[in-house]
Amino acid sequence: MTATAFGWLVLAFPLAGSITIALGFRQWRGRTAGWIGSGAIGLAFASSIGALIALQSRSPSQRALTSSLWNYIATEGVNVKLGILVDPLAVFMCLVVSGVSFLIHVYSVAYMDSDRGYSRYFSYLNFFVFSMLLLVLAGNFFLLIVGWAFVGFASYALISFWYRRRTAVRAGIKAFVINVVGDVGLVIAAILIQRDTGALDFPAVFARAGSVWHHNEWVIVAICLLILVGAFAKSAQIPLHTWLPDAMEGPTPVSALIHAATMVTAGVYLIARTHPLFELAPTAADISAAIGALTLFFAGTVALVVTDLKRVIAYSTISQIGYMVMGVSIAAYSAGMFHLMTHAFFKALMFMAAGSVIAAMAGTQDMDRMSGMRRAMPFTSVAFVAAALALAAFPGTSGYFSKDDILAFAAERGSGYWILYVVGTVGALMTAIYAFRMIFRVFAGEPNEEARELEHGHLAHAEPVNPLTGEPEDTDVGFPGPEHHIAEREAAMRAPMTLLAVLSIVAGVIQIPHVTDVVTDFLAPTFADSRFADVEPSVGLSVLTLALGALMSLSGIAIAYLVWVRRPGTSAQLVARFRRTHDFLIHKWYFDEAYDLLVVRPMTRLGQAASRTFERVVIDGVSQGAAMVVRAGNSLVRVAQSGIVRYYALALMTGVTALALYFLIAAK
Amino acid sequence: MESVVFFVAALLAIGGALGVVIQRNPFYSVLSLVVHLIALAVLFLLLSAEFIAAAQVIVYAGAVMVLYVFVVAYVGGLEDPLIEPSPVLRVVAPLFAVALGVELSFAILGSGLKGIDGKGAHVAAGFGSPARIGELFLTKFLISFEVVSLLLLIAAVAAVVLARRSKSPEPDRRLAADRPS
Amino acid sequence: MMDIAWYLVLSAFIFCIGVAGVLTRRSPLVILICLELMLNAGNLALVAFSKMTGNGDGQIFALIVMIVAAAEVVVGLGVIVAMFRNRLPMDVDQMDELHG
Amino acid sequence: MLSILIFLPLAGGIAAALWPGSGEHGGRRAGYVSLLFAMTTLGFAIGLILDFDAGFGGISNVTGLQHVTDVNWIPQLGIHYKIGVDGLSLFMIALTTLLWAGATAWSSFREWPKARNYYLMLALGETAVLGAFCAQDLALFVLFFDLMLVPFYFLIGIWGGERRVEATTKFVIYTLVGSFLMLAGAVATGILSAHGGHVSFVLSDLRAHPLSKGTQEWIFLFFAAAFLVKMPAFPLHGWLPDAYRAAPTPVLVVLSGVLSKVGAYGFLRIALPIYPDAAVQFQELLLVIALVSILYGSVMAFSQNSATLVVAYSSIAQLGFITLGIFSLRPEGAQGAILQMVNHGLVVAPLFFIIALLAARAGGTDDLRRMGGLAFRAPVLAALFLIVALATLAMPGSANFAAEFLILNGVLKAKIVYAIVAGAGVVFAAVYMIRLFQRSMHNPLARGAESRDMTLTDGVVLVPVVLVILALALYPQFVLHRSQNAINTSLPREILIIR
Repeated sequence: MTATAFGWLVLAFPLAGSITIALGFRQWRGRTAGWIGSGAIGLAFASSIGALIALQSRSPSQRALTSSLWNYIATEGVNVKLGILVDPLAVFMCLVVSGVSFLIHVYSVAYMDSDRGYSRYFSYLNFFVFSMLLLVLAGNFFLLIVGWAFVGFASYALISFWYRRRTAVRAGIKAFVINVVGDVGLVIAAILIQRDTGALDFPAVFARAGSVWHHNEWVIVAICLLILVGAFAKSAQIPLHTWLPDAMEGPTPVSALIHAATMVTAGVYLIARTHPLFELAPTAADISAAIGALTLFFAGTVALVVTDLKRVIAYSTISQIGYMVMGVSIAAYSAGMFHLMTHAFFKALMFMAAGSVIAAMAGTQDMDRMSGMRRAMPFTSVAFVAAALALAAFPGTSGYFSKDDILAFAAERGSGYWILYVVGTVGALMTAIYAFRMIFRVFAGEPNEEARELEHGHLAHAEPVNPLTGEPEDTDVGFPGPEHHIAEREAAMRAPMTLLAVLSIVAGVIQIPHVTDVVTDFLAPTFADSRFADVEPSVGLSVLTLALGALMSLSGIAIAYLVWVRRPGTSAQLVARFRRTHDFLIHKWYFDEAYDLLVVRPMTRLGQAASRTFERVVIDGVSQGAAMVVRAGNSLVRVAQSGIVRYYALALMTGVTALALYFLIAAK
Repeated sequence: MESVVFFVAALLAIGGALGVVIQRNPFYSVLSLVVHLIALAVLFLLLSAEFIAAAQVIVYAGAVMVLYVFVVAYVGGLEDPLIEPSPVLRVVAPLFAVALGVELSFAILGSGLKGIDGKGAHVAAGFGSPARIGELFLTKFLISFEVVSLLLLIAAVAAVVLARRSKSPEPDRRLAADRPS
Repeated sequence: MMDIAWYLVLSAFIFCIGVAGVLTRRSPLVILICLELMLNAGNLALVAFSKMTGNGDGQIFALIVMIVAAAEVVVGLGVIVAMFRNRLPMDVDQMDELHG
Repeated sequence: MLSILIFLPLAGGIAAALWPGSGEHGGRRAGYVSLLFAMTTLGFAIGLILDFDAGFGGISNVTGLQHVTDVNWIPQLGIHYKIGVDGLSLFMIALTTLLWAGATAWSSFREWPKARNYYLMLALGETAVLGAFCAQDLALFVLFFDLMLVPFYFLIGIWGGERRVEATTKFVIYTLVGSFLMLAGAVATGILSAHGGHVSFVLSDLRAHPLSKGTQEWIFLFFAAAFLVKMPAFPLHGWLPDAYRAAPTPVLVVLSGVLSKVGAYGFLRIALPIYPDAAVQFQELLLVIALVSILYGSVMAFSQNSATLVVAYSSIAQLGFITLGIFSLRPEGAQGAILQMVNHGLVVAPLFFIIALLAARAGGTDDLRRMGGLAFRAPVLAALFLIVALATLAMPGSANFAAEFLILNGVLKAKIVYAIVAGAGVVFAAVYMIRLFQRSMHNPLARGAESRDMTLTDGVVLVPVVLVILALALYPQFVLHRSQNAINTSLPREILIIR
């Protein structure tokens, strides 16, 4: 089979799985739906491997294959086919997406077991994987946008999965709308590209780009900025990041899959995919890199103070994606993609472990109430530590190599890019601090009530109350379900976590600078046309960065240890000392408030004002004015309308007589 | 000779018409109308419209008037006060009638129509005979003929429906299925 | 033989008498009869014109008017009978449902 | 052949009105008779599509008209009974028959007072709309266009909900003014384009003898006013909220699904081909109207509490997009507009049906504040609603998106600024549609609301339409392919080359 045939299979399995689960939602008993979903994704992963093998058997310059089904839109000046592009980048993404998805599906089979929306959940989840694979396999901008919007929808549907929670519904709408903003940016970019190059297929566009646009011409810069709007909306970069923390309203495996491992990295993929355009528009690329750096710093600071466990991880995700965006924007494509992969491993793992903890806490996510879970949940704590080590870039772990790869590349670009290097290094320190802040606060210390109960074998069971609003939860539709499932008791949860823990620790070996470089070599055909294809950090810079990274990581862990274990009161003192700063951070730099003030409220006001004044005065005025004229005439006529028929007859006669008189006179 | 007949008939026609309006008892009004109609039939004959004259006598003076008489008998001789209660109508109505009559006369006499000063076209012997009328009806005016017959049918049905002893009308239910308010 | 104009003037007079009747009488029955007068006046004019032009169209027209009049009488009398049945006053002035 | 299509519904309506049987039972039976005819008409329309010769890239026969009937109807006035289909009208006809079949089916499953008259009026409406879509003679078009008003006057005025009299009055005043302007324009066109010769209202004749530029301009404005009222577009939409609220659901479906398209169709069929110079002259004006309609409709839809009104105002916005596409004066924009007309008809119909179902579940009100959490025991309804809502907000992957993509494509090539502002309209669409869906389906269960799934009969009406939506989402080229030829012949070449 050819690579493209495998590509279509990759798409077909999750879609078929989603439809099967959806149509038979009344039939599936127990965990059937979950296993169907997992099986579909497993097959997709197998097909991805098939595509990989088929692709590697070709010569490097022949590794971009296209295939199309039928004409989707073909008319004057527009030609869109339902086509896919299978090249190393797409296959790389397919492997990461389907692989991680498969593991999370398996995890969900157990984790979501007592949820009332079990079939719905897996149908959505399979649909999400389909959409994500469509996104990465799309052979043209149109299909990319379709996949782009589909994942946005799947994300929305899963965020408001527990749809009777007001907070979940609100978070869903927020995510959806911000994602649509991104979609529109992407759509306009695609139309501009189509206008200038007359094509939407990636190979054709990239081939013509150099001859159509001048270097750094405003059109191409505008196109790239519009693409960035799409990328930033999906990847939760400033200023379109506000939806991601709220998206934690969804079930925890969803957070792991969509809002950590796969979908949110789509922006990174997009920039990598359209790199020929960005290299034509260095201004846009630099803006993108700067925003990536800003975001990683911003999210890192917020992650230091937030106390909701899942939100800490969410801000950590934003921050890590900042690294990736920075990486692909400074042409460190393979480094960025490598970080994407390792991040997928350790962040998925971290969410899985967090999910287990949250289940043990009967749905509570607040770190203030957690403590000393170490002994009650040995497996979970080990998994969490493995993930945190990788996140904190502990020397030797996967995150260590991937992040430092990006930073080394920034250093290699030199001049202004050193700023990015510095910010990235500071960010690494903060990453280590907040990663271990979670560890120390959740697992270290005296066991709390739930932990003690669990040590005696009783899983906590609380009346579910929405922590944000205090409303009692409507458990009819699932959340948080009558029962919880923790990793210690479910093999289906343990297996994927074990695998991911191993990967988080050791996956770095495939890309040790100047030693293995597997990812770089694999992706090389895709980025062969890049101006920076030959740029590679020198050995000295790599070593320097790795050393500095190790230092930052270790000192970060040390600081966390000091603040939260050795001297437990320190954080409270710091908060008291820097109250202003803390407020600023705890309000997430006031982004939500600003949007509310600048966008949401004016819109609502405008609409209401329009229906109160304009609609009533002007529009109704026109018709009511007409009606008033009629009514005035009516009241005049009413007088004449005596209802006495003979008066009518008289009036008629008067008219006839007058008319006859007129004719007589007119006829002289 | 003809002019004598004309004047007698014309006077009878006007007299009959006036009688209709002036008689207080509807029964007398109807009888006056009969006189008027017969006078008109005579005038039709003078205008060589034999068939119409016959129809006038048979249909109008015969059938229709019988109908009137029956209704008057059924409803009863409702005496109508001749004194008009409404002052406006009492004064204005005859005034207008007279004014209109004068105007029309002026219009007729002053019109440029050449024909009205003559005796009319010289017509063939069969003019106005039933055969001629029937031929016209079945050729040139076929559609009018059909439409009019339909009208008569409808009128007949209508009369039956109107005069029938009516049941209480069905209440007018208005419900808008499942429309939200 | 008389001029056509005479017939026409006669027709105008009858018509005006009919008008006066419609306007001054209140009994629906009499009003109906007065309408007959007006229609007959029209008929007279039509037949006169038919004679003037020398073709039968006017006569056909007059016949159709007669038929229409018959229809009108039938319906009108039906209404009157219905009014009587329903004990409505035999006075058009008191039937003012059209009052706006 | 086409005449049968046009008058078949009317025959059905008359048959339904005369069908024996009395009382409720008779009304039911009248409904089934009417439904049978509506389905037959739909079958006819499907046959028409299958039979349609798409041609290749505009090199088929010159006019592209098929199944032409041309009878010299009123020779004295130069009015022909000329009907035919081409790519412009083909899918409008299909949409009309489909939605009317749906509306009739919906009606026939319910009790109606004076059911016979109701079905007669409904059928008359279909005949009028089909006539307008098939007419190839200006006078005939005007005739059918005005004939549409009659049944809808009664349908809203008699079978409407609250405040139906006011609603009808407004509707009639607005539409009549438009119709009169159009009538005047049509007569002027016929007479002036004859240049003293023989008057003809046949569209192809009118195109062959264009008017002078100054004349075109005022006549164009007359027509534009009539069409914009019918759609309706921003400053002329005063009749819409009341009429939409008062109209019974099936009437609402065809009113918003089909009648609004007649206006847009009129632009493509009449205004652009016959008054090309004026269309270029007023392009900017119409684009601005379209844009304001989009933004205004969106903002209003966003702030309404009545679900019906949310969709009503969203229609204004959607029709704005269609106008935008038409007046990009580019083939891809116009094609997008045609596709969007079909799509909008397809989505708005199930939306209104669903709102009726929701209202029935929320205690008889379509107030969003009294809905919530209805999805729970209604998974099928929720899924259908979701699909339709996503299609409405032009989710990429839906045919609506394909259409908007083409429209934006056309506009962007013509006037870039408008395209970018219109992009904001896409975002707004997401906001108000998701709000509609969430407010009704999600959130805690509202007091007095009851969550239950739809019945089989509702499904019979809804599912086919949703299936068509899905099918078009997979293969919008089906429509585009067949309409391309017509667009190329219908849009005057000279307009396109000016750009």
